[in-house]
Amino acid sequence: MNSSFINMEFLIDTFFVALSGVPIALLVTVVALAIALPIGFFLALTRINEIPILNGFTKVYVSFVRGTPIIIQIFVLYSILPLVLASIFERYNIDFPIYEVNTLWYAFIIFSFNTAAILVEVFRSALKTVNAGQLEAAYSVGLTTAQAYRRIIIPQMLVSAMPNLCTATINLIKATSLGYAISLQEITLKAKVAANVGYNYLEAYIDIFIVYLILCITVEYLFKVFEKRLSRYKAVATA
Amino acid sequence: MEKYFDINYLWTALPQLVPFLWITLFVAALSVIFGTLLGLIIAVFKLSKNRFLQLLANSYITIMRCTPSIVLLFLVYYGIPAFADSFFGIYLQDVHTGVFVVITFSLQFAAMMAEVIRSAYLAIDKGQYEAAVSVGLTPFQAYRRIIFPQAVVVALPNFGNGLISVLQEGALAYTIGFIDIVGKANLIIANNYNTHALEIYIALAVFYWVLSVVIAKIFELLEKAFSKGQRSLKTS
Amino acid sequence: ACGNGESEKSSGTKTTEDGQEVRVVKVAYDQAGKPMTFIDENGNATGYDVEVMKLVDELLPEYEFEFVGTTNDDLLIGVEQGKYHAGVKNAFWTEERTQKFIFPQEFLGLSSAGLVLKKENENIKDLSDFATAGMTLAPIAANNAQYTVIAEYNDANPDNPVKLQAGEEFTVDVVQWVNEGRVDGGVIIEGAFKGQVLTEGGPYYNLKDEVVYNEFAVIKTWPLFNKNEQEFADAYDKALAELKETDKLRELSVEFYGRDLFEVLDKVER
Amino acid sequence: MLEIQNVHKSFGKNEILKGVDLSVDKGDVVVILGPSGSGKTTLLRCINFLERADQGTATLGDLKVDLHSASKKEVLAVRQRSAFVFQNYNLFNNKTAIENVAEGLIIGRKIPKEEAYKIAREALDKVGLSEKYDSYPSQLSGGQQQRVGIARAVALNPDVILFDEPTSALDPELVGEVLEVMKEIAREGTTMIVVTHEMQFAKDVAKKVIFMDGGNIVEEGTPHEIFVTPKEERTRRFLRRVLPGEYDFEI
Amino acid sequence: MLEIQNVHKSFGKNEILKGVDLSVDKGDVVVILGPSGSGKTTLLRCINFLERADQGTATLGDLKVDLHSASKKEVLAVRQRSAFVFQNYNLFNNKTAIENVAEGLIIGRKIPKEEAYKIAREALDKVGLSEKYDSYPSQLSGGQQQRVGIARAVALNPDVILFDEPTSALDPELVGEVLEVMKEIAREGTTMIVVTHEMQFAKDVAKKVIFMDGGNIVEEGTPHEIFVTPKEERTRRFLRRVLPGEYDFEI
Ligand SMILES: Nc1ncnc2c1ncn2[C@@H]1O[C@H](COP(=O)(O)OP(=O)(O)OP(=O)(O)O)[C@@H](O)[C@H]1O
Ligand SMILES: Nc1ncnc2c1ncn2[C@@H]1O[C@H](COP(=O)(O)OP(=O)(O)OP(=O)(O)O)[C@@H](O)[C@H]1O
Ligand SMILES: [Mg+2]
Ligand SMILES: [Mg+2]
Repeated sequence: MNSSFINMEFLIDTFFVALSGVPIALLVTVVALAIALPIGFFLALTRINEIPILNGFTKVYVSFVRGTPIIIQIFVLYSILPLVLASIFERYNIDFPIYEVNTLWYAFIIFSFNTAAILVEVFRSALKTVNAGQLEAAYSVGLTTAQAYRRIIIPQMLVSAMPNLCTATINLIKATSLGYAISLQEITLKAKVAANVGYNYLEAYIDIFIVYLILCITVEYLFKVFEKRLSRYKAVATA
Repeated sequence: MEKYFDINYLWTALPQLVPFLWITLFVAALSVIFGTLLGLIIAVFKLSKNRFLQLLANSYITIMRCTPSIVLLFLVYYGIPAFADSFFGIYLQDVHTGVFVVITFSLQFAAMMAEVIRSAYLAIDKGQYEAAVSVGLTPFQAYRRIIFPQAVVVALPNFGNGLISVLQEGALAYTIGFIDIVGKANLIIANNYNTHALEIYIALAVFYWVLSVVIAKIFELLEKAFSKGQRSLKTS
Repeated sequence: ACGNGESEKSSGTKTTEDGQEVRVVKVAYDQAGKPMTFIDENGNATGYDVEVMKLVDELLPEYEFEFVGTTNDDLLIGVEQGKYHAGVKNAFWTEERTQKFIFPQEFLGLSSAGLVLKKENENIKDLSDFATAGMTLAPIAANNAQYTVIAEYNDANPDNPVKLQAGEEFTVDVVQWVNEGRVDGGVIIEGAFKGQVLTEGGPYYNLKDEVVYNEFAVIKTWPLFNKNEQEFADAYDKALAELKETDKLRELSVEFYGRDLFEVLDKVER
Repeated sequence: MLEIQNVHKSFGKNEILKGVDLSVDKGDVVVILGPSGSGKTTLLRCINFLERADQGTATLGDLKVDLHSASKKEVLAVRQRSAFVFQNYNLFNNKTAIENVAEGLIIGRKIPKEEAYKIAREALDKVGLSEKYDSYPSQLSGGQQQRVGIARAVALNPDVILFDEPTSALDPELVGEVLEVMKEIAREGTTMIVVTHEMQFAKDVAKKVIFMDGGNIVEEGTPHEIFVTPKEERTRRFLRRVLPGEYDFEI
Repeated sequence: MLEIQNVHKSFGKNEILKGVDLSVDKGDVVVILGPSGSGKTTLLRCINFLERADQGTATLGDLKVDLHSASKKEVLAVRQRSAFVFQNYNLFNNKTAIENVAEGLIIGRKIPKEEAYKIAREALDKVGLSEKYDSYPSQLSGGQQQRVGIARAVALNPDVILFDEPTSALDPELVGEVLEVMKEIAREGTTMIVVTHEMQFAKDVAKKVIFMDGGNIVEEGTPHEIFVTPKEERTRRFLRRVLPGEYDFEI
C-alpha cells in the first residue's frame, strides 16, 4: 500500500501543468461558441418558423447530438472527418494538405458541431419566451422584420437564453476534457501525461478537478454579471 | 473512403453489443433511483429557510455542475477507496467497478434533479396550496394531494432529459474498465487490433440514438397521460 | 505461505482436497492489448502474457491466479494501490515504475516494437532516421510504455527529437492513419502488425503491399507486482526460471507474435 | 357569528392593517370596498390564516382564536368553519370540477366518499354546472371556474364564506353569471364577506358596506349610507373615481 | 380617411369576418362594440396586417391596398400611416419609455435621433408622463404603461390610431386616467377606431358606434341610436347584459 495518501509536492507541481492546459480549453470553447452561436440561432429560426426542409434536417441533427454521448460523437467525427474531407478535396482536385492540420481544428469542428445543436434548443425556447406581441408592436410602429429582430426580439431573447447559454458553455468547457481522445493539449491530457511519469493519477485528477472548478465558477460568475446588465430593464420600480 | 469503411464490422458488432445494453440501462436505472432520492434531499435543503442548508445545497450543485464526468468518475473510483483506506482503514478495493459507476452518476444526477424538483415545486402556483388549506386540508395533505401530483407533471420533461443525459455520461464508464456497451465496443475494437473503430462507434451511436429517441417518446406519452387536468381546450 | 497483514485481508485463501493452503491472487491484464493480453471470442483471458502467467500458475501449487480484465490506467493504479496483486500489460521497464512496483528478476517475454511506415519510407530504420526526416508520429496513450520509450529517446537526443503526442488508444488506428497519410508513422508492436496486415483475413491484409514494419527495438516485458508482493514475485521468478529451461515460451512467442523473439535475445538492450 | 378585533399586520416595515375591527351577523352579507393596496385582501387572508396577523382575535361562533398565535389545531378548526373564494379561482388544476368540490369534504372533513360526491353534485347543481361535473378547470370558462370555486366553498357548509374580488378576473360578460350565483347564495342565508368593486351587487345584496383605506376602516354603514350619503371625504373621492357620473352625492 | 371594404378572414374552417365594411372620416372617433369572439380584434389586426385577411381592401387617404395580397412595401406603408394600441400594451420590454416612443420614429421613419427624442418627449408629456421618460415598462403601473403605448402611437402622427380594448387589462381605478388621455387625443382631432367596453367613453366621444356580432356588423349609428334606440334585437340583448339596469331602451 502506498504510504502516504497524497503526494503534496506532485499535487502542487501538476496543478500548474493542468493550469497550462486552460488556454487551449478556453480557445476551443470560445471558437466553438463563436461558430455555434450564429448557426444555432439560424437553425432555431428555421424551427420556429417551420421552414420545410431545414426544419426536418435540424430536427434530425439536434436529435442525433442530444441522443448520443459526446465521447462517441468525438470518436465518430474524429475518424470520419478526414476521410470525408479527403474524398471531397480529391473529387474537386483541391490540393489541401488535410493531414497536416492541427488537432485543434478537429476540436473546433467537433465541438462546434455539438454545441450548435444544443444552442438550437436554447434559442428556440428563449425565442418562445418573447411574447408575440413584441413583434407585432414593432411591426405596428413601422419596423421591418429584420429591424424588429435586431432591436427588440434578440435583446429580449438573449436575457432568457442566458442561464441556458451559461449551462451550455459550462458543459462545453467540461466536454473539452474529452479532448484527450483526440490528443488535444488541454487540461486533462496535460495532467494525465504528467501523472504518467510517476503514476500519481489521483493527485492529477484532484488537480484537474480544481482547475475545472475554478474555471467554471468564473464563467458562471461572468455570465451572471452579464445577465444582470442585459436584464436591467426587468428591474422593478421599487428597486 | 469506401476503402476503409467496411459495413460488415458494423453488422457483426450489433449482436455482440446487445447483451451489454442491459448493463448500460441497469446502471442508468440505479443512478436515477439513488440520484432522485438524493436530489430530493438537496432540493429540500435549497428550498429551506436555513442559510447553512442552502449554502450546502448550492455548493453541492455548483461542484457537480462544474466537474467533468470523467474527472468525477476517477475521483470516485480511486478517491473513495484510497480515502476510506487512509483515514478509516476500510478496504474497498474489492468492491465491484459498477458500484463506483453508479455512485458517480447518482451524485451527478442528484444535482440535476435537485434543480428540476425545485423548479417544478416553484412552478406550482401558491394559490393551489392556499386553496387546499382553505378547504380544510392540512399542509401535508395539501402537498400530497394537490402540489405533488402537479409538480410531477411539470418535472416530467426535465426528468426525461436528465435520464437521457445520465445515460450518455455513463458512456465514460469504460475509462475505468467497466464493461457496459461502450466497454464492450472497445473490446471488440481491441480484438480487431484497434482497427475499424469507426464502424463500431457508429453501431454504438445508433444504439444510443435509438434509445434516447425511445425514452423521449415514452416521456412525451407519460406527460400526456399525466397532464389530463392541465390540457388546454385548444389542443384537445 | 501468506503475505503480510496488509495483503492478507485483500486476498482469500482456499484449501485443496489434499489439505494444502492455496492463496488466491488477482492478476490484472489489459483487456485491450491484443495479442499480448486480450479477451478471446469466448470471453476468456488470453494473449502471450496471460498464457505465460497461466503456465506460472500451474507451477505454483500454493497460488491460484484469478485473471481480472481491466484498462491500462486501472491496471497501473490498481496494482499500485493493491487492488490487484500483479498485472500484465506488455509492460516495459522504466525507472519511474520501479518506484511504484516490484519488477521481478525474470522478464516475462519479449516484444518487438517498430515503426509502421508507408512502403516508400521503407528506408526509415529507426527513431533517429524518423526524427531527422521530420516525420509525424501517431499519438500514443500516455500510459503506454511505448510513450515512455519515445520520451526516453527524446531525452537522450534532445537535438533530434521525435514529435511525440499523447492520445487515446481507441481513436488511433495506426496502420490506417499511416496509409491514408494522416501521419507519417506510428509505433506498433510486431504482433499487432502481423495480426492486422500480414495475416490472411486480417483487417488490413489489403494493405500488405502498402505499409511496412521496421523494427527499432526488441524489448523485454515484465509483469508488475504490488510493492507488498515480494514473496509472490519470488515465487514467480522461480517458476519462470523453470519455464525458460523449456521451449514453452518460444512456442507461445511463435503462436502470438508469429516469430520466436528469443532468437534475438542477445541483442536486447532493455 | 364572526367577530374580528384589532387586527394588525405588517409586511417588513409597511403596516398594512392598523387595527381593524369587523363583525358580521349570521346570514348577513358584508361588502368591503377600498382603493388598491388598502389592505382588503390582507384582511381576508388573515382571517383564514393564509397570512399570520401580528395581532388580533377572531371569534367564530363559540370558537375564539388569537390570529397571531393560534395553534395548528385552531387554524384547522377555523379553516373548516370558513371558506375562501379566490380572485383567480385557484381551482385544483389536477382535479375535475366535482373532485375539486369533494376534496375538502373527503380529506378535510372525513365525509364518506359517496356522501361527499352527493353533496358536491348538489353544490355544482346550485351554481348551474350540472353538465360540467367531470370537466377539468382548463376546460371551463372563467365564469364557470369561479362558479366551481363558489360551489367548493358552499359545499363545505361553512359558517362564513370569504370572497376576494370574485369577479375581477372575469370578462365583463361573464361577471353577470357569477354575481347571479352569489346573490342566490346570499338569499339562502349564507354569511358572506365580499371584497368587490361591483357596486350594483353591493347595493342589491349587502347588509353592510365597509370602506377601507390605508389599513383602516374609514366608514361603514348601509349601502344607502355609503353610496348616497357618505360622511367621509375619502369615501366620496373614491366613489367619484370608481363610479364617474353615476352618482350624485347628497352633500 | 380610412375605408375598409368587404373584409373576409377565416381561421381554419371558422369564418371570423364575413365581409365587413367600415369607413371613418378624418378626425372622427369610431367605437366598435360586440360580444367576445365577434371578430373585433381580428378586424383591427387585419387593417394593420398583423393578420392577413383572405379578402378585402383598405383605402387610407390616397393609398389603396388589397388586404390579402399587399406587397411588403405596401404593408410597411400602411403601418407607417397607422398605429396600434394593444390591450396588453406590448411595450418593448427592453426599452425605456422614451426609447419605446422614439423607436418607430428613428428606425421606422428614419427621423434623426435628436428630433425623434424631441417628438417622443412631447408625446409623453401629452399623456402626463413627463416624469417617466427613463423608466422601463416593468417600472410602470398598467395605466402608465398604456399611456406610453398611446404616446408611442400618437408620436408617429399617423392618419389613424387603432385601439384594441386599451383599458380592459387595467385595474378599475387606473381605467380613468387612460380614458382621459384618449378623450384628450380625440379632442385634438386624431382619427381613431376604438374597440372598448367603456360605454361612457363611447357616449362621450364617439361619432359613430358599430355593433359587431358573429363576424358581421349588425348595426351602426350615433351613440344615441345604438344605446337608446337600438334597432336590432341582438344589440339590445348585448347591451342589457353589459349594462344591467342602467338603460331603459325606448321600444
Ligand atoms: N406578501 C406580501 N409581502 C409584502 N407586501 C405585501 C404582501 N402582500 C400584500 N402586500 C402589500 O400590502 C398592501 C395591501 O395589499 P392588499 O392585497 O391587501 O390590498 P388590496 O386592498 O386587496 O388591494 P387590491 O384592490 O389591489 O387587491 C399592498 O401595498 C401590498 O403591496
Ligand atoms: N390566431 C387565431 N387562430 C385561430 N382562431 C383565432 C385566432 N385569433 C382569433 N381566433 C378566433 O377568432 C374569433 C374572433 O376573435 P377576436 O379576437 O377577433 O374576437 P373579439 O371580438 O376581439 O373578442 P374579445 O372581445 O374576446 O377580444 C374567436 O373565436 C377566436 O377564437
Ligand atoms: Mg386584493
Ligand atoms: Mg379582442
